[in-house]
Amino acid sequence: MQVPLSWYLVVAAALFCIGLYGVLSRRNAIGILMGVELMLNAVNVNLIAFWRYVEVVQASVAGQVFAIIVITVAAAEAAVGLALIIAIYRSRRTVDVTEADQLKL
Amino acid sequence: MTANLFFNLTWLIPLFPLAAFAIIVLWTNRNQLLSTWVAWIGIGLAWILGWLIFWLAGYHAKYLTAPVENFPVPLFSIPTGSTELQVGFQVDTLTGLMLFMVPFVCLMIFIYSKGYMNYGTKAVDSRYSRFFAYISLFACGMLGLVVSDNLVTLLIFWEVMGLCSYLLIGFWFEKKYADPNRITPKQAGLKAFLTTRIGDILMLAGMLLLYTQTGTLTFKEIFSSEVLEKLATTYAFGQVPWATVIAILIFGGAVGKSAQFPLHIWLPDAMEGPTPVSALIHAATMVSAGVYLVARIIPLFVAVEGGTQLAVVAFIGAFTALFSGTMAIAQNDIKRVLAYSTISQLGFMFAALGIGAYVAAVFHLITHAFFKALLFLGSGSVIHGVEHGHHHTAHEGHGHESPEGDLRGGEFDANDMMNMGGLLRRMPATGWAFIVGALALTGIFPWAGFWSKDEILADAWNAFMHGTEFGVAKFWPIFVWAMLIVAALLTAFYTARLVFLTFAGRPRTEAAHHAPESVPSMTWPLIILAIFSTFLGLFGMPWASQVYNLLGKYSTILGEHIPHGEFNALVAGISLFVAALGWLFGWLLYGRKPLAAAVDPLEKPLGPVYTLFKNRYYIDQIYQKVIIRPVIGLASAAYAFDDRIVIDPIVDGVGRFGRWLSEFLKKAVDNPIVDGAVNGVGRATAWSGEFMRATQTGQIQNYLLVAVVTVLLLLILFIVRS
Amino acid sequence: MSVQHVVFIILSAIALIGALGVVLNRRLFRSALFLVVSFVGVAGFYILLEAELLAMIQLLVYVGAIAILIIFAIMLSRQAMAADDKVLNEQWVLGGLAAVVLCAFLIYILTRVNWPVVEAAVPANSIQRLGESLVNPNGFVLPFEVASVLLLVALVGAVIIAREK
Amino acid sequence: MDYVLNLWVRLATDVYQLFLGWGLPEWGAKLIIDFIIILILVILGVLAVIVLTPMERKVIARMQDRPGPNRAWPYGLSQAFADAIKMLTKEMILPRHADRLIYTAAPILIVIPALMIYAVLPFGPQAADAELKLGATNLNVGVLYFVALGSVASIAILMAGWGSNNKFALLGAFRVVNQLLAYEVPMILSLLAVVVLTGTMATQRIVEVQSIPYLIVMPIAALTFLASAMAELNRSPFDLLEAESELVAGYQVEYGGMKFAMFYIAEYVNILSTSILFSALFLGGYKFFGLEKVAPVLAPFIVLGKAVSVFFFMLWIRGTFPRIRLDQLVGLAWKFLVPLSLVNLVLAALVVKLSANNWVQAGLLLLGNLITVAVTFLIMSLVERRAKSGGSVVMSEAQNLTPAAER
Repeated sequence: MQVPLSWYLVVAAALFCIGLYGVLSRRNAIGILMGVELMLNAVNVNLIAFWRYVEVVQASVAGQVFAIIVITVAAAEAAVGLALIIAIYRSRRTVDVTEADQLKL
Repeated sequence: MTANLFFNLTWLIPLFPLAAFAIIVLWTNRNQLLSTWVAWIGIGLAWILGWLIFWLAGYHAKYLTAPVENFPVPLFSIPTGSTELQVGFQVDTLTGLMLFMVPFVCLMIFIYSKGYMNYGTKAVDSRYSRFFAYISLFACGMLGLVVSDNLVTLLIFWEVMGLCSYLLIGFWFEKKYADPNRITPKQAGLKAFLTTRIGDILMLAGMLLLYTQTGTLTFKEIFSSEVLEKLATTYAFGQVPWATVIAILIFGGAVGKSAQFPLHIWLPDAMEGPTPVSALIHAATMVSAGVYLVARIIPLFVAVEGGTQLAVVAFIGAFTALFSGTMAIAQNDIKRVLAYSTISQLGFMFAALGIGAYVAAVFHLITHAFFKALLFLGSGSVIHGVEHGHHHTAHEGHGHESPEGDLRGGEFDANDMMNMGGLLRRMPATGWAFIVGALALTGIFPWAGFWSKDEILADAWNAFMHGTEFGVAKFWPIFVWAMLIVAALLTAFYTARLVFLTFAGRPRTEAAHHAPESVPSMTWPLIILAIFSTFLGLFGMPWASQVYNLLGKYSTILGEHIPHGEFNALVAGISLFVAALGWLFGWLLYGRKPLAAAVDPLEKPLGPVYTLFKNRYYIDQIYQKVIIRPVIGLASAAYAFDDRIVIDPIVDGVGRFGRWLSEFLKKAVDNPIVDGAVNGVGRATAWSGEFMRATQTGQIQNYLLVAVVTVLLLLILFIVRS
Repeated sequence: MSVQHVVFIILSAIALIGALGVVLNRRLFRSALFLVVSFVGVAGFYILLEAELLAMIQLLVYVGAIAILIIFAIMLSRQAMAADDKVLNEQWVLGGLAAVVLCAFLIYILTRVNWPVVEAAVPANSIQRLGESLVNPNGFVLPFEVASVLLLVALVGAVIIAREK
Repeated sequence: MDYVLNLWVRLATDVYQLFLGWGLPEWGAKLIIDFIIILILVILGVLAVIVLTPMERKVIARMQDRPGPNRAWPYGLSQAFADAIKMLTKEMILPRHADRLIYTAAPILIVIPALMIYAVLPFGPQAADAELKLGATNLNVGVLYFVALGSVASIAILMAGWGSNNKFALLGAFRVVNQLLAYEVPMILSLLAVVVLTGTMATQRIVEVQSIPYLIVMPIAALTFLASAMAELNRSPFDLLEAESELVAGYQVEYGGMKFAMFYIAEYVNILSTSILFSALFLGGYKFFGLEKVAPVLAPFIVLGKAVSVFFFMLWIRGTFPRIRLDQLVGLAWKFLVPLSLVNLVLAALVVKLSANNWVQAGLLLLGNLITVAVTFLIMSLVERRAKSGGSVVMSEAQNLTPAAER
């Protein structure tokens, strides 16, 4: 008997909220980035879960494609994000988001 | 038919001189010769067309045996409020006669004034071409008046003529006289304009009333029977019929323009203008316009049987004739004597109209125009000669342009007859022409004056004997006839005086001694006018009067009612006798032993009466005191009252109120509300800016938190709602 | 409770504990490692949902690339974190609260709605079909191409931004 | 005889029947069979260490004209055991301020992915519908599975580097991860070429489809894969890890005793799995000119034989080539291997589209490969000539792998 869909959704929601908490409350930029990654993962779980439970019957793979695209975007975002963080670190000697609150870095 | 073709062209007649005026004013005023020729051509064309139409109107009438239908041809319409006023021109026998006289006289005077204005000589007038422009404009005015078919255009041309007379009288506006109470041309022009203006106002009032009553101003509609009937029967202010009121009012205009009794004061002073002007305007045409006007609307006068308006006209005419005749006797200025004679002759014409002698009046108008123009041009030539002589004698002295009196004041007045004498031998052409004019004026047998003046007297006598068609009461014409007879005597006397003083005897001054004959261009017009003055009368002989045919039989103005004056030997004899008597007295006083000194032999016997005549019955002074001074006083008082008591306080008051209001508004409205609002907005933005600043912490996570919270709220909302 | 349920619970335990580890950990490197654990957990989910390709991609991309990238970043900015005593910023309470409330609501909604679940076996050639649909013109070729461009741009961008000036 | 020929399948079914006999539920029996297979595979992995380490030392020694370890038991064969015993007796040390959890977790995490790869390696022909799956689970993403696990290993290396709280360890870890990432791309591209040719990613299917060993069909792909595999394993010219002269065993510097042994074991398990995969993908797997059909029982041995021969080739290269610098290493990967494998991949895709027949495909692809090799030689000579004028580094060509010493 398959795992009911709502379980996946609940776990994904939990994962999403944990990621959200990470984003909202961590002081370190990289911590925030990790939170974002978690949230994206949660989204992916949802996508694949829906693909598996709803879309498979129509033999379409939109969910999977979408998940792949989310993964690529996440990768690109992580790369650029980290580049930015390092650039900020190099110019401000800190990675602490709360300190980087001036428009002019 | 060819006649219609030319009748259609009548509206061109006034246009030729108008075109001449425009051309001179706009282009040719620098070239004096060119201006002269333009003026001549203008009036020449008008003259040719005029005579052609006169001949056609006359011929038309004779052969077609049908009365000449007055021939209104609408040109264009002037919108007058709700109704349209059809403006056009008309031709009938009366217009024909006028078109015979006016353009020809104008042409003679135009030619004469070239010489008079010293064309080509050193002393030519600096404003030479302007003079020709003005007289062309005047000719257009007169011809227009004659041709127009309704009262409105008549009034328009009437005013144009008034303007021209003002401009021409004051032609030498810079001339000043040492003698303070001697009127300068500028003042004379103004006086002429204002006095005629009074007359015009009366006329305008009459026209307005006519319009209100009948709703139309064109002659054709006015003289339709039912309109006349309506005017005669409806009564204004209870008793007086409208026809009388309107007639008298319009006659007032004629009085003003033709210088009849109450408003005659401007004509003698108008002599300040150049002599051709006097001849043209103040002898032949303009003054006769009044007579033409009354002749044109005579049906209005006869609309009411035995109406008072005819009596008014007659008495004013007769009285003016006598009154101005007396004044003429005591005048030394040659032109003023002729001025008074003009006034008296016009009096004759109005008297004739008054007693219904319509044909006699118009015939006298035509003849008078010719010999009076002749007399004036002659006097002009005399003055010109004396002026020339004066220059000749005072050669080394002062040079001055204007031929009239010298600029420095009147030490030597070329117009004064006392400075002349014995000029016949020196100026034979002018002299003899002048004498022919004088004979025509006084009404000696073969000359025109006799036929026209006698006819008036004859009709006056008939009117007295057995009344006339128009219900003129039987007895009162006798007074008119009596006054006219005395006026005729006086005319003869002062004419004789004039002739003997200027031409007979020995020259009393050096200037007169050296007075040369005028240039030919001035003398041959005199000769032509002299010829006309003599042979014109033959047309009016009672037993074969062409004039009667034109105006009576073939004219539709009065149709058959016009009295056909048979030749009354008795009346003719009396008038001839009276004229001869006048000449006799004149010869006795002035001709027999030519005066040496500049004293008037008449002065001693008449004594106070003479001074009365000389000072023109002090009417000028009376008017000055009675009318002008009070009016000016009233005006200044009104001004004073108005200015200090009414307008100034009002204006200042408004100013003060304005300032007070702005002050009040500033305190009451501006400061609290406007400033308040503006500052309030400023403060509000500042405060909100301050308040909002707090939200920009720069912490990215704050923004994220806000975003998440809003998502939550939306979510809750969504759940709560669903 | 079938095997799947048990496996699901284990995997979700791994994922959630990993996530919590990431969020709550004081030392950054450890949270990075917990991130890896969470990624592996999620990879497990994909295998459970019979999307092996996704699982492998997840492992390859997330664990193999992004985690390492993050660790690299951590290494590069090590001095700053040496004295790292404060982990959370001032608003962590609000953040936490918001996250919890959001999670509660999401769970409330997700469990409330009955999803149009359809029992169906994953067709054998799902990977072939995925490949085809990725390059099929009326399938997802455009997003595929755009994603490739995105990666290129991100690559160049990252290099330029992080380059030593 | 038939029993012997396809011994493994018969044996498995018998055991399965046995379990069923014992009254185990079917899935239970299947589970146990799977468990046994897993056990066998793990033992195989460990055996690799025992066999391959002495072999390597012996072969390298012989190449360097020296006897190699011959003291341990007869002719040094039991050198492995000797090492193991040594390792075990070493003291378990923990560097100060090191992150204890990460430090201890690292060695474990290294071995797990290495062993997990065996699940996907094909050891013998297998009927698609056989309800007993021996050897590789036909995971249809087999190849990708292999690569993914490879990348997971780098995490473990980083943990080791960071956990040992030692700058050199950390630097070493970075260098190794850098190397791994650099060579992951050419490896994937070459594998892709194979996948494109065979049409599937399941290793079992690949071997069945592979009529001609792809080493012959696509030499470029095969050799790129071999080069990048060696880099992944930190072998031979790419073994910057153990570069004694520089980093003293890189991230393993703080590990001693059994932890170090774990790294050591992981390394050799990886070597075996990679060479089996290489033989499966490029040398025809368990096929030996039709022998496997005749005697399926020999299939595993064929595979192992090929794997050992590949290993020998690696040792051969290790013996001959000097270590290359890090920038040369990374430059070689990005500027040389990646373009080559890309070209090959394009060629493969083109050929697959052109014809369906295997032989024609093979011919065309071989031709394509030879042409590309010729072109690369041309370009190499051009670059060299220009390099003569300038002093720029010259990339070494895959075949001769000679480090770009300035010639």
